[in-house]
Order: sequence, then C-alpha cells, then structure tokens
Amino acid sequence: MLIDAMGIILADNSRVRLGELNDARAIAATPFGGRYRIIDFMLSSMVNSGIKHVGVLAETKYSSLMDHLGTGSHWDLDRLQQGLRIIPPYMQSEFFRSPNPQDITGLHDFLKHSVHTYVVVAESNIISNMSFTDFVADHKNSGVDVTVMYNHDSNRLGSPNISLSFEDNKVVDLMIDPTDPESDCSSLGIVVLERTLLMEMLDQAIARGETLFNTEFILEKYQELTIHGYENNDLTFRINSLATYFSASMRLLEKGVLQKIFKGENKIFTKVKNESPARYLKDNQVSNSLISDGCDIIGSVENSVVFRGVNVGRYSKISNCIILQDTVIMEGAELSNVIIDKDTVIRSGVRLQGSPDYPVVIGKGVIV
Amino acid sequence: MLIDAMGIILADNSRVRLGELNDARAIAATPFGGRYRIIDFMLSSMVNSGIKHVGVLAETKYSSLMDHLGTGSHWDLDRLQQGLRIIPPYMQSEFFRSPNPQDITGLHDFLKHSVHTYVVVAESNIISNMSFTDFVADHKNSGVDVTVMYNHDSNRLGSPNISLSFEDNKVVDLMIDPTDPESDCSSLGIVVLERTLLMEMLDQAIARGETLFNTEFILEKYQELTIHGYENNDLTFRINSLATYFSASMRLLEKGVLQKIFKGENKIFTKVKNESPARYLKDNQVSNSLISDGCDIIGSVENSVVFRGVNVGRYSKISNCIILQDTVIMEGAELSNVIIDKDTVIRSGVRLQGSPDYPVVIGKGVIV
Amino acid sequence: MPKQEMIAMILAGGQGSRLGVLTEYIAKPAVPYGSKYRIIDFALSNCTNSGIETVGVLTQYSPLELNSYIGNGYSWDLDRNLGGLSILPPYQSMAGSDWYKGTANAIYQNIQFIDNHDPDYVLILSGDHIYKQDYRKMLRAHIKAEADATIAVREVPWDEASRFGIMNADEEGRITEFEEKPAEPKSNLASMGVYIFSWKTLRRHLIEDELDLDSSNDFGQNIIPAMLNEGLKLLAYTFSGYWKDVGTIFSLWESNMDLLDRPQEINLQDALWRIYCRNILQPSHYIGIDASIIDSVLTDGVEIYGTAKHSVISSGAVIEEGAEVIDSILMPGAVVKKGSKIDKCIVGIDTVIGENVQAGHSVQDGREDFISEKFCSDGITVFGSGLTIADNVKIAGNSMLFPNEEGQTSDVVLESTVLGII
Amino acid sequence: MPKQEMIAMILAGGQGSRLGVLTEYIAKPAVPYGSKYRIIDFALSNCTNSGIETVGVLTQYSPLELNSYIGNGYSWDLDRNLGGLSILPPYQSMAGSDWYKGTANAIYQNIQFIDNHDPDYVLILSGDHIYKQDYRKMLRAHIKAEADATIAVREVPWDEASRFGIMNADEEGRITEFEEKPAEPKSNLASMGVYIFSWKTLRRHLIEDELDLDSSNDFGQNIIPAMLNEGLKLLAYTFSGYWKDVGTIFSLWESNMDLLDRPQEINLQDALWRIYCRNILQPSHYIGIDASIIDSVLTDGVEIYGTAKHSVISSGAVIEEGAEVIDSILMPGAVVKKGSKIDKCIVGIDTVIGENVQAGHSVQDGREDFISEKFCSDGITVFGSGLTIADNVKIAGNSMLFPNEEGQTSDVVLESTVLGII
Repeated sequence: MLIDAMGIILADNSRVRLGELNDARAIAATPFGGRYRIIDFMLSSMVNSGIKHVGVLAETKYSSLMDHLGTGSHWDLDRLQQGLRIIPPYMQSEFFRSPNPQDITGLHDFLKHSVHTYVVVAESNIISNMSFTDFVADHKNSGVDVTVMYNHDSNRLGSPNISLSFEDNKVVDLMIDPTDPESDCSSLGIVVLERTLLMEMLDQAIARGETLFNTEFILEKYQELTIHGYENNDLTFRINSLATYFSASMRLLEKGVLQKIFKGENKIFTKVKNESPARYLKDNQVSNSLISDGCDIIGSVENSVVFRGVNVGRYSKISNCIILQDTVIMEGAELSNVIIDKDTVIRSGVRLQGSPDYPVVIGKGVIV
Repeated sequence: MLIDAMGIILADNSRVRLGELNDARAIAATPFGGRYRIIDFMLSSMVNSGIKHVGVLAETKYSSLMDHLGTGSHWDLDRLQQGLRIIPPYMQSEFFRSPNPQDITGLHDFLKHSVHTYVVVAESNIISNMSFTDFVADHKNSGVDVTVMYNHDSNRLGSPNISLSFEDNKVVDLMIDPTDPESDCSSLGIVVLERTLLMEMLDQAIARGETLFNTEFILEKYQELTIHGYENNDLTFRINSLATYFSASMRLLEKGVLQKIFKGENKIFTKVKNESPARYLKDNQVSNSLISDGCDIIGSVENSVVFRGVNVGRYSKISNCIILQDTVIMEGAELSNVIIDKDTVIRSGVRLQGSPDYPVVIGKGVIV
Repeated sequence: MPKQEMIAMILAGGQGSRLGVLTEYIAKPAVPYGSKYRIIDFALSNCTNSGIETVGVLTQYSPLELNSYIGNGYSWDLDRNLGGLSILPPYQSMAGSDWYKGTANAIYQNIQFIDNHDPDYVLILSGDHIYKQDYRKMLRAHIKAEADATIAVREVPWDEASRFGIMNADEEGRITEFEEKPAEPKSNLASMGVYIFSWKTLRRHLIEDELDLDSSNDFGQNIIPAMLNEGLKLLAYTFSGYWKDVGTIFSLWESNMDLLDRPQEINLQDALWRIYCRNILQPSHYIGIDASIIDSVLTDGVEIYGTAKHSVISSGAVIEEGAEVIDSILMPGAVVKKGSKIDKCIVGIDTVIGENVQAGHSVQDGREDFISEKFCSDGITVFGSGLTIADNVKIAGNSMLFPNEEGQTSDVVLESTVLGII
Repeated sequence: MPKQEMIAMILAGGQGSRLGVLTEYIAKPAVPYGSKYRIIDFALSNCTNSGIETVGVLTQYSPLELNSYIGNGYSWDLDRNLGGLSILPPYQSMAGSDWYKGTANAIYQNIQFIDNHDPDYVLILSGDHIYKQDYRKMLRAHIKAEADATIAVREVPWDEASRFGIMNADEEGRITEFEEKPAEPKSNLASMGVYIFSWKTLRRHLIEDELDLDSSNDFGQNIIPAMLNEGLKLLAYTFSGYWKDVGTIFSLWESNMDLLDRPQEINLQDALWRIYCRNILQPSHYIGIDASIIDSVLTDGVEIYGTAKHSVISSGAVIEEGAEVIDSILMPGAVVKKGSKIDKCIVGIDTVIGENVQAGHSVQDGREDFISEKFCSDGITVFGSGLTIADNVKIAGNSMLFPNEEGQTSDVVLESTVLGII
C-alpha cells in the first residue's frame, strides 16, 4: 500500500562515538558489513516501505555522507518532486546567519514543503531490514500524538540507552542510560508523528532558542503528549560504540543472519562501485568470512568482514578483523581483533592484536 | 569533439550587488528572462560545450541555489561519475573546522578528484549562450599558463569592471574599476587553465591562509604566469548591478536577441516547473513582452518580462516591468519601471513608478 | 524494491487512423494537445500522480516519435532504477513471432513482464484519452468490493448511450451485462477503457482467450464477456470528471477548444495534479508590438505578431504580422505567414502556411480539391505535418492537406518533409 | 544538447542459436558472463567510457530479459534526458511492417532515429563480444584518414584465417578486398564486426541495399562489398587487445576461463576503464567454515560451503557442504547441493543441481541420453536455466540438459521454470 509518510534520518548523534572511525565521518557514513554504510539500512528500510521523500539531517563532517548519497539515485530517490535531500546546517534558512551546526530551522523549512501527513524520524545507528508500514498504520489507528519503536534487546551494549516505561502502552517515564532500569524496553530511536505536530514542536523550540534535535527531543515531551510504544521484533543491531560496531559486524557471520537482513524480499541498497569480482588465487585459506568484490585474496582470512578492493597478501593471517575498503595487507602480516579503516597499508610482517571488547583501530589512509 | 575540461562556476561575487533581489539568494540563483535563473546561462554553455563535470562554489545563501539545481538532472548532469556538485563552505574538508564561508580547501578537494586536464573557471553573472570549445582549444594550442576571455563592451555599466591591458595578447596590466581605463578590454570573468596548475595555486593560497577565490585570484598572477586573452564576440550581457540587470532584461525584447540567445542549436536549460500554458482572457492588451507559462493575463502589459504563474488582473497596467514568479497584480494596479520579486501581491489601485536607471524593487513575498 | 501492489499497462499501439494525416508518421498517443502536451501525458501523469511507479507502454505502430518523446520516462518522474517506465513492443521468441493482434493479446504477449513485477493488480489504460483520474481511489473501490475486475464508467446522455460500450449494473455497482453499442440501452454507464484486474484472474483469462482461435483478443469484446459468463465479480466504478476520447479530428479539435471554453473542467492549473510533459527548451513566449491575443492559450517559444483568437498555440509556433488565427490549433513549430487568415484549422507540426492564405470554415469560394469528408467534419480543416503551403491560396473548410498518395506535391502543397521532431 | 559527433547502434537482436538452451528464453547479449556481468555490458561500457552518450540497442529476439536488464541505461550512466540509451525493436508503419531481415536492414529501419540525432558518424557494434575498446581512438583514425568507413580488425593466426571474414589492405591500411572465409587467405586481418561509417555515405548505401531484392541486407556480405565496388575509402583499423566472440558454448566457457588464466589480458580491475553492470543488490559473499576456493572469481551474494576450483561463480550462487565445482561456470542463483561434483559444466540461471550428482568431463559411465554434439564439445556440459536436477544422477560430458521438446520433465530434469530474473 502507499504510505502517507516522509522520513527524516539523523546522520549523527552526539551521544554516539565510534572512535577514529567517525573522526572524519558522520555515524551514518561509517562503513559496515563489507559493502554498506550504516545509513543504508535505515534509508533502504524507508524506501522499501514506500517512503519517497527523505531528509538527512547532517551536522558536521558530512563530506563522506554527501559523496555516498550523491543524487540519491542508488536508492531510487533521484526524483523530480520529493526524493532525497541532505539538510546541512548552513542552508537552513535563506539568510546567512551565525552558523550553528545544530540549527533546526532548516528542518522546519524542509518539513514545510512536504505534502505527507506523517513523518518518521529515525536515528541512523540501527542495523536492520525493517518495514514501517505497520508502524505507521498502527500510529494512525491509535490516534495518539507520537508512537515510538522499541525492543527488548538482550545484546545491548554501550550508551546511549533510552529506556522507556509504559503504562497501558503509554510512555510514562524515560531514562537515559539508567544504571538500574525500571524497564527492559529500549527505544530504537524511531518515532512517527504528524508532520504538522513536529513543525509546531520545532516552532516552539526555535522560539526558545533551542538548537538540538534528536528523537529524545520528541520523547521527552511524554508528559504533554500521548506517546505510545510499538514493539519491533526484527533482527536489529544497535551501533552505539566501537564494541557494538564490532560485535554487530561479527554477528553477520552467524548462521541465518545474512539471509534475514539481506536476502529477503526487501533489499538493502547502497552506492554501487563497479568493482570487478573478487579473485581467489592459489594458496589462500578463507573461512567463515564475508568478502567483497574487488578483493584479491592470497593469504588466510577467518571470522572477518573484508570490504571492497582489499588485497590480502601471501602468508598473511587475518582473524576476527574488519578490513575497510582498498586496504592492502602485505605479505606475512598478522592481525586479530583489529578494525582497519580504508586506504590503509599494513606492511609485511606487522602484527596487531586487539580483543573483541577493545578492538584495535587503525585510522584511515595510514601506513603501518 | 569531446572536451577535456571540467567547469567551476562561482555562485556569488562579493563585488556584485543586485539590491533586494539577492538579499536572500546568490547572484547565480537570481531569476532572469521569464523562466531562467542567471546560472542557467553559464551552466548550459558548459553543458553544450561538452563539459560534464561542474562544481558550483557556493558561499552563503545557497538554499535557493540548491533548490534550483537539485540533482542536476535538468542539465543532464545527474551522473554516476562526474556530474554537478555544489561545493558549500562547510563540506570543504572532512574535519569540522571553524566555518569560513570563503574557505577554498573544498575547491581543492573537488579538483583533486577530477580526471580532466583543463578547468574552466567562470563567474556566474554573464548572460550569454556561448561555446567553450574554441576557447579551450586556443588555450591548449597556445601553451600558455592561463587564458582569459574578454570583450569590448560598449554597453558596460556598473562595477566590477576588470580592465585588461595586453601586449602581444599577453596580459601586462589589470585594473579593477579604473576611472580612466588604459584599455577597452574587459574580462568576462571566464578563465581556463590546467587543473594541476590551479591546484598548485590553491595549495599556495591555503598555506598563506588566503580564503578568497574568484577569477581575479588567478588573473592577478599575470606577472608570474603567462596569461593570454581570448576575445569573445557573442552577444553577452554582464549583470553587475540592478541597472544592468534591468537593462539586460529589457534587451531580451529587442529584435533578434531571443533568437540569438535561446533559439539556436544550443539551448538554455533550466529547472522545469510543469506549469500549464498561459491563458489570455478577453480584454487583455499585451505588446512587446515576454510572458511565461502559468500566467493568466487580463490586464495590459507592455515592454515587460513576466515570469511563470503571474496573474495580471483586469484594468491593470504594467509597463517596463520585470514581474517575478507567482506574483499577483490585482485589478487596476499600475506599474512602470518596477521589478517585483516572487510571491508578491500588488493590490488593486496601487501605483508604483521607477526609472530605468533606478527601477523600484519590491521584495519577495510582500503585499503592497 | 517494494513489491508493486499495482502496475499499469498503457495501450499505445493503435494507428489512430481516424486522425488521418495527423497520425501519418506518429502514433496517436504522441499527437500534440493543449498547447504544450502530447495526448499520452495524461495517462502517464495520472499514473505518476497515483503513485504507480511501474508502467509498461505497449507500442506497435510508428513508435519512433512516441519512444523519443517518452525517452527514459524522466519528464514524468518514471526514470526509476527498478520498475519505472518500459516500452513494450512486439518481439520474437522460440515460440514464434507475432504482432499484437488485439488489446488482450498485447497484454498476453507481456505476461512474463507482468509476472516479473509480481503485482496483485494490473491497471489497463488507453494512451489516447484526455482526463485526470486518481487510480488509487479506483483501486480502493476494487479491493473493498473484492471484485475480480473493476471498470471505470461515466454517465453519458441517454440519447447518446447507444454509441458506447454500456455496462448494466445492479445497485451496488456489480456489472450484470456488457453491451457494445446497444440499440436500446438499459443503462447510460459507458466504459472509459480503464480497467483494474486482479492479476491472477486476468492472467488465466488471457491464456484461455489466446487458446480460443475465434477470439479477436480484445478486452471489451472477449475478456469482459468471458469473465461475466464465468460469474466473476465485475464492478462498475463511476468517474465523473472531464473525459474525452480524442480519436477523431472533431473530438481532438473540440477537446482543445474545451480548454478555452470550459477551463475549470480539465483544470490544467491544479498544482496537486500536475500534467507533466516533456520540457521543450524554449524561452518564454514573445508578444509583438501590434499583436492581439484573445481568449487563447500559449506556451514557451511562441511568437505572435498578428492575431490569435480563441485558439490553442503550441510551442515554437509563429503568427506573423497581419495574420489571423481563429478557432484553430497550431501544433509545435507551425508558422502562419503574413496576411493569412485561418479559421477552424488544425495546423500540423512544423507546417508553414504561406502569405495571404485563407483557409477554413469561413472561406468563401475556396478550392475544394482537398475536401475529405472521411476525416473532417463541422468545417474543420487539417494541415498535415511538415508541409509548406503556397502563398495566396484559398482552401475550403473540411479539407485535409497532404501530398498525394505517391508523396507528390502540388501547387498548394509545395513541400513535404518526414519529421523527426524531438 | 550538444550535437552528437558519433552515435552507436548495437546489434542485439540475434537469437544466438549456437548457445543452445542458454538462449532459450533470453537474447545472447543478456547471457551472464564473468561472475557479475552480462555479455552486453562490454559494448555498453565501451560506449560510455568512450564518451558516446546516444546508444541505440536493436532488439528482436526474446528481448524481455535484455530490456529488463538494460532498463533505462542507469547502470551505464546512459539514462540521459537527451539521447542516452534507446531500445529499438521492429515496428509497424504506414509503409508496412517488417521484422529486421539482416544487420543492414535493422539499421535501415532506424534511419529516422539516426537522422533525429544528426550525427556525423555512426558506430555499428555487435552486442555479444567480450573486449575493451576506446572507440574515440578509432574515430580519430577514421577522421584522419578521411575514410568513408573504418572497420576494426585484429590479427589472427594465419592457419585460422580461413575461418574469418578477412580484410585485405594496403600498407596504409586501406582495404582493397573483403573475403568471407577465404580458402587461401591473403591477409590475417579478421573483421571484429565493429564499424564506423560516415553517416551520409552509410545512409545512401542502406537505401540502395534495401532496393536490391537479392541482397541479404547484411553489413559484411552486402554493404562493405558494395562500398568497395564503388571505390570508397575503407580503412582497416587494427585492434590488439583481448577480443572474443562468445557465440558458442565452447567460446563462452573459454572466455570465462580466460578471466582465471589470463586475467591481465581483459583486466577487469582497470579503474580507468570500468566495465559497468547492473547492480545485483546482494551482500558481500560468504565463505563457510570448511570451504575451499582455489583460483576462482566470486561476486556478491555467493555462499560457498564446499569447494570451488578454477571456476567462475556468479551472484547468489551456492555451493553446499562437500560439493565440488571444478573448471565450471555457475550462473546467477545456481545451486550445487551437498556432495555433488561437477566438472567443466555451465550451470544456468537459478538451476538447482541435486545432491550427490556427478556431471561433466571427468564422469565415468555417466548417462549419455543428454549428449548433444551439436552444441557441446571438449567435454563441456550445459544445464539450462530454471531446472531442478534429481539427486544421485551421473551425467556424461558434452551433455546439454533441458526438458524435452514438449517441455516435459524426466527422471533427471525434475522441474523447469521459465524465468524472469530481474
């Protein structure tokens, strides 16, 4: 069915830190799962739900993000009307103002020009292949002000954790990173509400000089507004720390996970790179790993996620690693529990070792 | 023939002021000629010359510009590789820095990722339908460092006027707004040079902490570099003041001008609005005017340029005016030598009168 | 890609032979209409405005101009990576090769295309009607009624009902009988040629119909009656807006004039239901010093130095000094030279009418050698596309101007060019 | 739109009958190649990399899959508003209707399309060759030599020359004679089926050729000889890179194996001359715990739990635990189930090979009822698309597996589905 909703994706979250991985890029633009960036999952979920008008609210560091999203064509969002728009801090109003990277007037402008009744606002740091069809329908039928998606996440690690307490499915309390949570219901950072209601809330915030916008901005109004919960039972990984980034990547290797997230009816879209197929030369040894196009594999790889265009040299040993795009692992290097950012060179004989909770991170473009 | 050049268009020029018309929009985004914006002419000239990779260097106030350019699809520049990119001040480097609206590192980054040998750098304030094919070929053949396009413009009005003195076609002096010019050769704000040379120049400027980039930035190096001139004989209007904006608009009504600029083999592309055809109801009186789709004309219009979706009410009289998009002229209003910005309402019986040198300007969205 | 609930198939293969020279080189859906449109813009815009993103256009006859016009579907926002607009001509396969035999056969030959998109419902449209319809509403009615097929109908005057395909329906809209041009109509609900079918049901019927060698493989004549015979639930869905089949010279002219006389009915200015068209890359239109334009519609690229009265003037058309154009349609690029006067004329694409020509309805003692009662009526005169008409000739009404059968010109039609317009 | 100096016309209408079941439902240019490509990707990528933005693809035989694959040209950056990619099937017109009779007739029927773009030069290509060529360089040679036509040729071994169309040329490359499969070749320059013509000259020759009722309307057999007879200047342009016509089962297999054995020759990793293809929307490929992959190429969506050795594995293909795939090609979605071993096999799209099957070159005492010397040679075995193969069967080399003529299955081929893959 056609969905009468637009989407807003928040490219960054000041509470989330992925160490060096997002020194130079928004959370949304962080590579994930061999050929994707984190935002691909939320953006594809919206597109697959029939949402055709999506704004990505960027704060700083959005060069990678713009480069990845381009005209939106890879998500079929290069449209004459609607489509994909990046909302950078600067363009938020016609007039030049003192730049405030978290200025929210631009978001208000963007909402004003939409024609949809509802708006789905989502943080970008959720890895899942979900549908918003029932979520929006449930919100519409219940007639409440806001509906928030949550789950019971036993794999939860790291902060932020927005814990929600319900009475008759209505939010009655909200705690951020509680040490002793009253509830095991945790917000997925996805809410739906009427577009005009969000515009009113933004109007008031602008009038009060507020500049920060995220889903808590909406949820914190649980006393003034009726906010209902919607439980999500999909396979979902929260990325809110380096450890959760690492563990979510590793969980892709578990049986059935690839099928659930990538191989169902709804696909995850991403920017196409037109790499050649991966080549496995003689003497390689690969086991329980995701490998991408453009790779040349001669060495040994196990329990790892290898992105596009990586060279794994002879006699090298990679285990429990995440190797980002276009990195070169030279002859005889040995790595375990390491995350290597893109365009990096690991020289012959280098050995690096981290642990699953504290993986070693090697920054972008360096030579080790 | 295929042209081995990319393009850079400078969306704004701090020396050019069009009064209220560019309070809220860049020079490049200022509406012109019934259905266009000023940048359409330079952008179309580039596209028609086979240039497929264009960066638009934006400073402030670029919301209108982004809205107009969109994905670049209207200029057929929505491409997987290359295509159109807006280079806003913020995205210029991966890292968040103190924002400088005239930061030039982003331009350097953009140039770095191109594959072309030459780059055509152009100010946006020239109305013309020109080709860069011979210009680039001439530059290539001459083997000089930089070639600058100039003309002898007897219709010149307003500032800036970059006056160039030549010896053997080599620039030997450059004066900005000379009161007593040594030469009648005036830069058209269009230069071509090798991409790597421009990158070197930018590198040096960044190292010195310079932040301003325009064509004078290049031309001022005439002592270190060999800069040749290339005379342009096309019909060309410079827009560098409200008076030149007004006179250029009026010159579109002269015999043969429409044909030369719009009706030759190369077209001027612009954003498509899908307005209905214009309707002329009974009792209208229109003479020597350009009228656009979506207009409803009942009143009298002469020597005027009327943009899309304008309503000209009964018994109203418009002469020597420029009426921007979606304005409503109510019954019996009388206007002469007036520029009316978009979404404005002129109420019944209102009379406004300016002169060709000092046209009255009515700002956007007001009710008079 | 989200599964498509409904995809649209637009029948655009017919020759449109009743339009005479206007469809000599171009398929009917590509004929210009309403100053800046082509006829097919309405079906395509209705699809995109109804949120339908997968559209097959079935072509067969002279599709070059239509294909060029449609291009990749960009102008209607149908240039999608997945789905979007597909042009579906006849093809050869292991099983043999066949041109499309009838409307149902055309869909039959594209079963595989439809299966690939796996829709629940298929919307079948004609590419040559002028109307604005939200197919979503019709689909909701179809789903709500749990119908197997829903057919859009409109009420026609009772005394005209015998000229149409008439649906007899019960109070709940369930069709009980379909009669093609009944002598004594029992209802005034005429089919608009807009159908929604549940795909599984239609698919089965297409295959059965194809096996019947006596069938003419037509929706109205074969598929609908067969479904009724089987006792399936067919719903009549009443549409009450403007609708016109522009299949004849007179109806094409009349529908253009409706834009002037009944502009609110079709309402091209509705910002919530834009009719999209291919952009024509022309500047705003220019009105000269002594021009007079009364009760007319004009678009980009037009230049008027003479008079246009109650006329529809398309992009790039020119009316020179002293020329008068009355109750007429100038198609794109048409030129009426100095001193000419035309009245109730349709002037084809890029045709140039010489100086001091008089043509049309009000001409006295005009030459009658081009009169063509087969196509023209009500005094309407048609000039084919790409013609050059001599100076100083007088042409009677009801004429149709084109070179003779052998393509030879005459003292009136001096030149004729096959046109590639895009 | 800048005037197009040269436009390309890709001949993609042939049935490719020597590929047997692989082209049962899809045209040859749409056949998968090299793990993630379709054959036509090479011609399309060559065009876009050579800066050619107007490309006509002439289709006729089973074009549905090819059309779906090409879509709006987006994947090759050919979804342009003006020009871009156009699919050109046969059509009906006032003058009648005709399927494409030969390569020259296919272009003849699209003269109007080419005229609309008004190019100086027309590049004629075949849609079924694997090679990377910069057509700009060839055009520069054509212009410099002031030739009327330029024909790309490559040097073949002298002892094979009698199998090709051979161009005899003088020292400056001017063609003096064309011989189709000469018994005693005077030159070893074989035509690659890549032509640049000055459009005016070609246009005239196409019209003349069409009037000759004895002509088979073919470029090689008719147009080139006629131009030579007329004394026009035809240039032989020598191309020295990798080139292969994948028109037979053996050459298709061999060209895939070339990616493993001679990867530098075709070099798919060249960032300056990317071969574009339609994105397949699959995650990175997964290699299981006990998998072994030796000397093979793989792409997105593949899952390997068994062994792949010297093989080309396409998107979404699966090799289950204990299965072995040797010297073989798995097309998209092919599955080799547990314990099976295939050797020198081509497995069609979405075909599932049951458990413990043995098939191919090295099988002893395999069933010989599917042996097909007409198509297969050198021990290569082909499984058609959409088949389900029974468990535990043994199939001899040189077999071609498909349901029988009536579409009936057997104890070996349990099921067969007509596929819509996109």
